[in-house]
Amino acid sequence: QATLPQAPAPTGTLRIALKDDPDIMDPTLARTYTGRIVFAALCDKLFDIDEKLEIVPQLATSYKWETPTSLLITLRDGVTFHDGEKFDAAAVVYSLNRHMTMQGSFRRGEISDMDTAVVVDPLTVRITLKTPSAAFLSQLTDRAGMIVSPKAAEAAGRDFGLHPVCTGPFSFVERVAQDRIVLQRYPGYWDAGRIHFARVIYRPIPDNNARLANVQTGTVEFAERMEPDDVTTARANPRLAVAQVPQLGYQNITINITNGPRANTPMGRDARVRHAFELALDRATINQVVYQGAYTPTAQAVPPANPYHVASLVPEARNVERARALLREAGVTTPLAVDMIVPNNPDLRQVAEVIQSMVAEAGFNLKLSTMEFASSLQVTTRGEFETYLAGWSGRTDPDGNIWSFLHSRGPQNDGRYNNPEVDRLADAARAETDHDKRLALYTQLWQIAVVQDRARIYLWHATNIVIYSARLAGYRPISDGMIRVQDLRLQ
Amino acid sequence: MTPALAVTGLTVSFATDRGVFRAVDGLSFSVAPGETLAIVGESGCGKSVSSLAIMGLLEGNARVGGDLRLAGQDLLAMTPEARRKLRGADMAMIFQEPMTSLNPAFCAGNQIAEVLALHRGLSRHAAYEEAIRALDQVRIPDARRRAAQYPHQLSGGMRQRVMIAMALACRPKLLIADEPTTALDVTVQAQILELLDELKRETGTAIVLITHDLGVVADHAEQVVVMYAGRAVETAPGEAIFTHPEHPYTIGLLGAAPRLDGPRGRLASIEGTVPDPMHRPPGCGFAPRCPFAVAECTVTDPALTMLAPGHAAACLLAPLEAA
Amino acid sequence: MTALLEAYDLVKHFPVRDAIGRKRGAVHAVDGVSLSVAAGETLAIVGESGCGKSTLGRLLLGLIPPDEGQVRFGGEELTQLSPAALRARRRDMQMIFQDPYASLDPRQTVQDAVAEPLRLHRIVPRAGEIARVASLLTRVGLSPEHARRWPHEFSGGQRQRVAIARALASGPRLILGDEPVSALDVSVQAQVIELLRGLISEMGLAFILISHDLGVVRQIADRVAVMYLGRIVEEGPSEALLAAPRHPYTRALRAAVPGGGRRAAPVSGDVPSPINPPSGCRFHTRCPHVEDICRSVVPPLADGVACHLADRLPPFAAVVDRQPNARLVRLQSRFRPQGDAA
Amino acid sequence: MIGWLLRRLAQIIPTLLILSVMIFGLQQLMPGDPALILAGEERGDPVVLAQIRAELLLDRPIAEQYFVWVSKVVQGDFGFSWRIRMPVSQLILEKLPVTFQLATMAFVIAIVIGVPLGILSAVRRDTPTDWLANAVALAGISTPNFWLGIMMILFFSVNLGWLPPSGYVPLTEDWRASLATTIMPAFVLGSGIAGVLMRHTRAAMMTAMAQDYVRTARAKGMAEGVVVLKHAFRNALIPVVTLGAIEFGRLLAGAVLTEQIFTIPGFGKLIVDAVFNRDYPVVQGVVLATALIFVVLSLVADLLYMAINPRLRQA
Amino acid sequence: MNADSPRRRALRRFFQHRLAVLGLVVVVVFILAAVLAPWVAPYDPIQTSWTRLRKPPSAAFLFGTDENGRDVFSRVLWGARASLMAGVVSVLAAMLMGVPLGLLAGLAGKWTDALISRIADAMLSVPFLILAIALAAFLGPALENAMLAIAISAAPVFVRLARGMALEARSADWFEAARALGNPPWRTALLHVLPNIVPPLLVQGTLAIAEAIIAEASLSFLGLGQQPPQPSWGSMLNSAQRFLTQAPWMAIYPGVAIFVVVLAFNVFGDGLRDALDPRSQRR
Ligand SMILES: Nc1ncnc2c1ncn2[C@@H]1O[C@H](COP(=O)(O)OP(=O)(O)OP(=O)(O)O)[C@@H](O)[C@H]1O
Ligand SMILES: Nc1ncnc2c1ncn2[C@@H]1O[C@H](COP(=O)(O)OP(=O)(O)OP(=O)(O)O)[C@@H](O)[C@H]1O
Ligand SMILES: [Mg+2]
Ligand SMILES: [Mg+2]
Ligand code: NI
Repeated sequence: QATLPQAPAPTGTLRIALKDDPDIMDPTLARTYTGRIVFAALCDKLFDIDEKLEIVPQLATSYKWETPTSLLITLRDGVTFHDGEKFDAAAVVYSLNRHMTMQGSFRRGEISDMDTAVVVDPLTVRITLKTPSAAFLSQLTDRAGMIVSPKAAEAAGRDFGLHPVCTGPFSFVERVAQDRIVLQRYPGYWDAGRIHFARVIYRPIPDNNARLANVQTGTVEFAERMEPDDVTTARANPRLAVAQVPQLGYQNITINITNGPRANTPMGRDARVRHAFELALDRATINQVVYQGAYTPTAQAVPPANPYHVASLVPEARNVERARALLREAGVTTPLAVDMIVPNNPDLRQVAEVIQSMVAEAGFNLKLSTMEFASSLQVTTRGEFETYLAGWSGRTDPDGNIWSFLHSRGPQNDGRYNNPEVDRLADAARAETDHDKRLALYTQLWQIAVVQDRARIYLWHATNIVIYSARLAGYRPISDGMIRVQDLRLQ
Repeated sequence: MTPALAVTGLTVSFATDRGVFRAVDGLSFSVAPGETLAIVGESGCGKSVSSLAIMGLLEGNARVGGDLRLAGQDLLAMTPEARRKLRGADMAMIFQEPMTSLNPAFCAGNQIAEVLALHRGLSRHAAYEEAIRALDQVRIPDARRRAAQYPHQLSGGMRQRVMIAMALACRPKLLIADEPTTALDVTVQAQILELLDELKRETGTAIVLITHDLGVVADHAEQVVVMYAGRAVETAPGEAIFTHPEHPYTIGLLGAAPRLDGPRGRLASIEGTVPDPMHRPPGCGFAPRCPFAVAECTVTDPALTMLAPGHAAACLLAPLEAA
Repeated sequence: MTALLEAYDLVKHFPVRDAIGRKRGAVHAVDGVSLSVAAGETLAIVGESGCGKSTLGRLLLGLIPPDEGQVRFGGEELTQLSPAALRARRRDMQMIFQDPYASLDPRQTVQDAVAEPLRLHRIVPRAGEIARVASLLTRVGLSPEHARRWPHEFSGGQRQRVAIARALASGPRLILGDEPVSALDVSVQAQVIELLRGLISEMGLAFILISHDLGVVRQIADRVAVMYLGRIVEEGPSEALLAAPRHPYTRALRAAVPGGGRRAAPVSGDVPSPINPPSGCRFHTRCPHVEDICRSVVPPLADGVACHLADRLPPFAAVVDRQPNARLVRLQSRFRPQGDAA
Repeated sequence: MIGWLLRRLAQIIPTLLILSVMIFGLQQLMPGDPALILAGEERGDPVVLAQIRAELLLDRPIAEQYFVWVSKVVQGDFGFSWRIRMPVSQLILEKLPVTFQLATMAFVIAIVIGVPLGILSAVRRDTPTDWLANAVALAGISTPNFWLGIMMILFFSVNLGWLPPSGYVPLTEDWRASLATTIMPAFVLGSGIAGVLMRHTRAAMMTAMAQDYVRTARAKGMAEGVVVLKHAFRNALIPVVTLGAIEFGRLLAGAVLTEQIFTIPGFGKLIVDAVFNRDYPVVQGVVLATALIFVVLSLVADLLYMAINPRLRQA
Repeated sequence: MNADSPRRRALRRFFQHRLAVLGLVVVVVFILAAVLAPWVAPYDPIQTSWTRLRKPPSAAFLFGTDENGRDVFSRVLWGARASLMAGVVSVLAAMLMGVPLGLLAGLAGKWTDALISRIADAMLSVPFLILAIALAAFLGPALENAMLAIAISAAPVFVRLARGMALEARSADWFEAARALGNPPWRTALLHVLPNIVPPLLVQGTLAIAEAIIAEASLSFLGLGQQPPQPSWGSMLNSAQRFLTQAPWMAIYPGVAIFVVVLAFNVFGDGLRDALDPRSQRR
């Protein structure tokens, strides 16, 4: 019996510098963006997305909408968990139910439309929804679609996150909080041929200068979420490569419209005042001054790369004259004092200063209060703010960027913007699976929420700047910002 | 015989924030080996400054002039390093405050051993053994145990004895004792002075004893220098200063000490205070306080003039009431 | 003569604690002392360092509470008074300390220092303070201009005058001087002694003098109490006591005063530690006459002396001091203010 | 001696009690609902919030929270991190050696720089040497740690490539690598403390140099160097030791910025992240641990006094 | 005795200390710069310009421009206001809190001492950040409140210092003398003990100023100190942190300003201490 010469088991370590320390490594309980980056090597999902943000198979090989509320998913055969357990329909159902029922689950909200998940056969699962949902499938491309080993999860209970067991290319070795998360290659990975490292080490290095220094000196191979300023430095260095990946999220100014007494200001009451404020802004200049032009100015929540981006909706050009006129029309006495809460990152603080100086010309006296994240969260949730310079990391499906923020029942609608028509459109778009119809609904929605009501002032879509060793090949820049370890190799 | 110490025309001036002033002005005396010379005078008259000048221990703002010879060697012509080597070996000093003059961080034995190791080149161990002998010599009972104790564990008298042992450890030619007993109890004071006398006899060390207690002078000194405002106003053999003082200041001083016998009467008190060294009046420095002063005293500054062998006074009127 | 200040059986022990704070014995600073002072009388307390003189002084003025015993001032029991009442009583009893360099607050001008008791006891209105301080300064032989100066600008004798002026300011009935002249050199000491003596008789003050210098005591005191390790060992009129001391310790003190020519030290050794002091007569460790009884039985203070052997001791051989010759006496008399004899 | 130690150790308990009450009080004052943070992007969902609050006892009165916490701590249970679910005791044990190593190295560097400078400037008082020494020391204090840190990384790591720019290797794993990773942050931290030590050493030395026993030492004929180093310095050490203990204690939890720049996983960063994430069990546990070390340090300082100052050895 | 009044002598002693005078001059210059900033600053410190971002120092912009095109020199001048306030006022406030408590602990002894000392110990181990965030939330973010937070966290050191000094004072003769005169305890503490412990407080105080100025930087980063766009040296350093390599002048000039001020305060403090000490005998 002839044995085929096997490719030698990969050696080498991939070291990735993260901007911050992930939270708990349990797909059901995890909350942070950074955590998702680690999960990308640790836990496969039912589906993945590609460069064009289209849904592609991963643990599932295909899916079929039997009815608008019934989804049939076919699973990949021969997949095993890191503990050697077999991956099958029962595991999928277990994981989905765990997301739905586990106390403190953060996935429940994402898949709240799900009614039941049942095993059809070992490789087929049927999911029924309570209502039709266009966004549901895309949730399965993220943490909600990660399948954990039922045996390990049962055994560990709530401490599963201390030693997660999934089906990804790498299995968990150890974690030292704030220092490193170490993963090692899982030899039984179903797609092992695309894995070229024996280990991956994630190191949280919050300081941007330090992250850059680390990738410059070669102590890490990859650094994510760098500053636009670093692009020049990296480009000048032949040992480094740079990629600028457009992100799924956005930055905006949230305005308190009806949330408590602080809403009762000209800004809160009168769309013309908000419009004036917006007209005083020059997004391109902000982008240029603070981000070296690396970001994409916008007037909506959906980035251009997304098929639901409304191309016709472009930011209005700066027009201070008109802004003044609008203020006069609204009958406010200038300078109009407006408060803005600013997170305490240095770049956003600079943005705020730029905005402050811009709107001053139109007659706004913008007062900035920088706040650390936890405080600002509480203040804005309680409505103790006038305006808030806030960001959202973004979701693949446009609904993830819209509904929560503009629907009157949206949990992240901090300004309590409330327009029944917008509610109706958001609900309808949510259920609509036809691309063109859905895009039309969103076009209409923006017309009301942004152009007419000026509920929020969208500023830009950020770009994730990643800097990595020029020897590292196979990096696929995808807007979700994840670092997919498949095909990555050192030359 | 060369004197153990010969001081000629010693002047010390200090540069201060108020200007330069002379703390010691033309002081001369000499001490023979085995002899005690006492310097007496009011507080601030320059006793300590003179002794520190001899030792070479004055602070940086002091300027020393005149001629200082230790057993014939010119001290002021030496390099600081050479002078340092003399200190502790050929000339030693004990200070007024036994409490603060010993380093609280080291045990008594080690502080003595240090000198021995330094000047006699003894090993640590040998120096320590020698230190114990030195303590024994200053009549400290149970010297070995005491040597291991720290200054705070010793009484004032003990501490002063440690100081003396330290000073005498290298058999210096000269010992300067700056008010060695002022801080001690009377009964202990007598013991210490007696000890110094004995040691002097044994080792032939010359002693300069600084004090303002005339009783001490009478009992222990062969020679006396009375200082007033930086100058010697009278020098005399120890006895003569009591039987036949010539300077009014000395006379006042003698009368100011309360006595234990004789009639109880008012003390002689020298009214007024020492002149400000920065604004020294012309003439005799003591004139403003002197009950004998005549007009000329405020004009002419008297020089020290010999009145009898070994007895000199700086007073225009001396000898007073020649008898 | 009625007593102004009376103390009965005063005891003050300072606990000596070991590492964990357990009491490991006590400093027997004052151990059963009774005494009294009448108005216009000067009492001296003499003894060697550490024998408890200062502690006794503080007890007498109520600055620290006694462990046992009582202090009556003008018939009033000090230990019973509230802190505020006691503070008010300080107007009548003042204190002068040993070290004139340390007892004046270095950052207070003379004016403020002397005026402080006036303010504390609201003796004169603010406006009158300057005049009052000026008169006090004049009284102690300083000039009113000195009021504007800081203590460090004075010589020791001048400072002690300031301290005396401060003590006099509230018009006390009793002054306690804790070694008021020991830190001064002879000529200044004489000035201050003369000043104190004058003020005491002039103002009819009761004065308690704490001192270790028998010469000074003799100059000022009417009565002397000799302390040794917390106890009074001998007490009596000063002239008589100094001329013929009866207790061996007093004799040693008397003999140790220099000036009488070279002689052997009267006693050997240091004062023992007041922690666990010697049993019986506390002087027995140094006493040249010691007998067995001295080691075990505490001698009571009877007939002015606390010594078992008081009646059997050889008569005191008065050490004769060098006598000033006639010329010297004559010359010295020029230094005494006019019209003054004994 | 042992008794004294016991008594000192007993004092630790009230300190820790006061501290824990303080921490709970401050947490109450602090804005930012931990539940909101834990809820992350689901913070708008009242069900999620209620669930979190119930799980973490956040819906109970503060007194109850405190007593639950204290009764667990007394049993050695510090709870677990709300954010990453790791046991707080594990986090503390993990970071403690790191922090301790860094603090010790920083302290050694501070002593090596600060103390000699302080002595020198006291001895050469009012000379250019003194002025220079002061300028160096104060430069250490006033240079922001992040600036010095980044400059050192740029110079020693990026330009010269001598030292790794960040990360931490435990001493037990590879001591050379460990020193290489900690030397720069230790220097950054040490340079600031060196200034403080220098100023206090200078003051203490000036006092000591004016003492009588220094004159005695000179009268013995000791060389000036010996007088200064043996006689004066030993006595000047006392205030410096007190201060050293405080500064060392501050290093434990206060090295955040430096830890951040050099990515050293120590107490400082742990606590700051915990504060920002309102991860209260971690905050409480770590503060308690630092306080414990802090009081132990003052104990050590007191023991050092005794070594230096024989007067304190009895009673 | 010299006829000069002691105050005049202290003054003269101070003015003879050349370095201390230099320190004073520098401090005064900075205070003047802060007060006169509106008139002496060449540019408006908050006037942004998108055409001159991060320009290196030049004749027009002595210290260069910052990330929003503002003149760094003008901002350093204006920043002196917040930073000097943060440095000086908060240290004064810390002394105001710490010193009386320390005196109380040292003089009262017993359980008062135990309580105060334990609280001070506990406070020393509360991380600055927790205190700052909690207080700022309680009081609202503003420079004044940041100063208060700095003051509170700096106070325990002064408590310890004052306590130690008070213990020492308690055994001094003049302390006993003050009691014997009939001074009530509070009066003894305030009128006698306090003036005598000034010198060590000066040393610690001038050091604490440096720490306070830097602490304001971290607080303004948290949004608790000087609010943007108003400058403080600390907040300037914060924003410079992103541009350390590209625009080093943004960090260097405020950094140098801090250094110079700290140095000046320290030599000034040294001189003052010597001048106030009646016993100091210096040339
Ligand atoms: N380093 C110095 N700088 C300036 N003046 C000094 C210095 N040392 C001493 N003096 C002054 O010199 C004078 C003489 O002082 P000295 O110490 O010799 O007096 P003394 O006779 O020893 O007095 P006492 O009996 O009080 O010890 C005093 O006025 C003193 O203030
Ligand atoms: N507050 C205190 N705590 C403990 N011991 C004390 C205290 N005050 C005094 N002592 C001790 O009590 C004893 C008597 O002290 P006191 O000061 O009364 O002596 P004294 O006779 O005044 O001595 P001196 O002549 O040295 O002033 C000494 O051993 C002293 O150490
Ligand atoms: Mg002297
Ligand atoms: Mg006393
Ligand atoms: Ni997220």
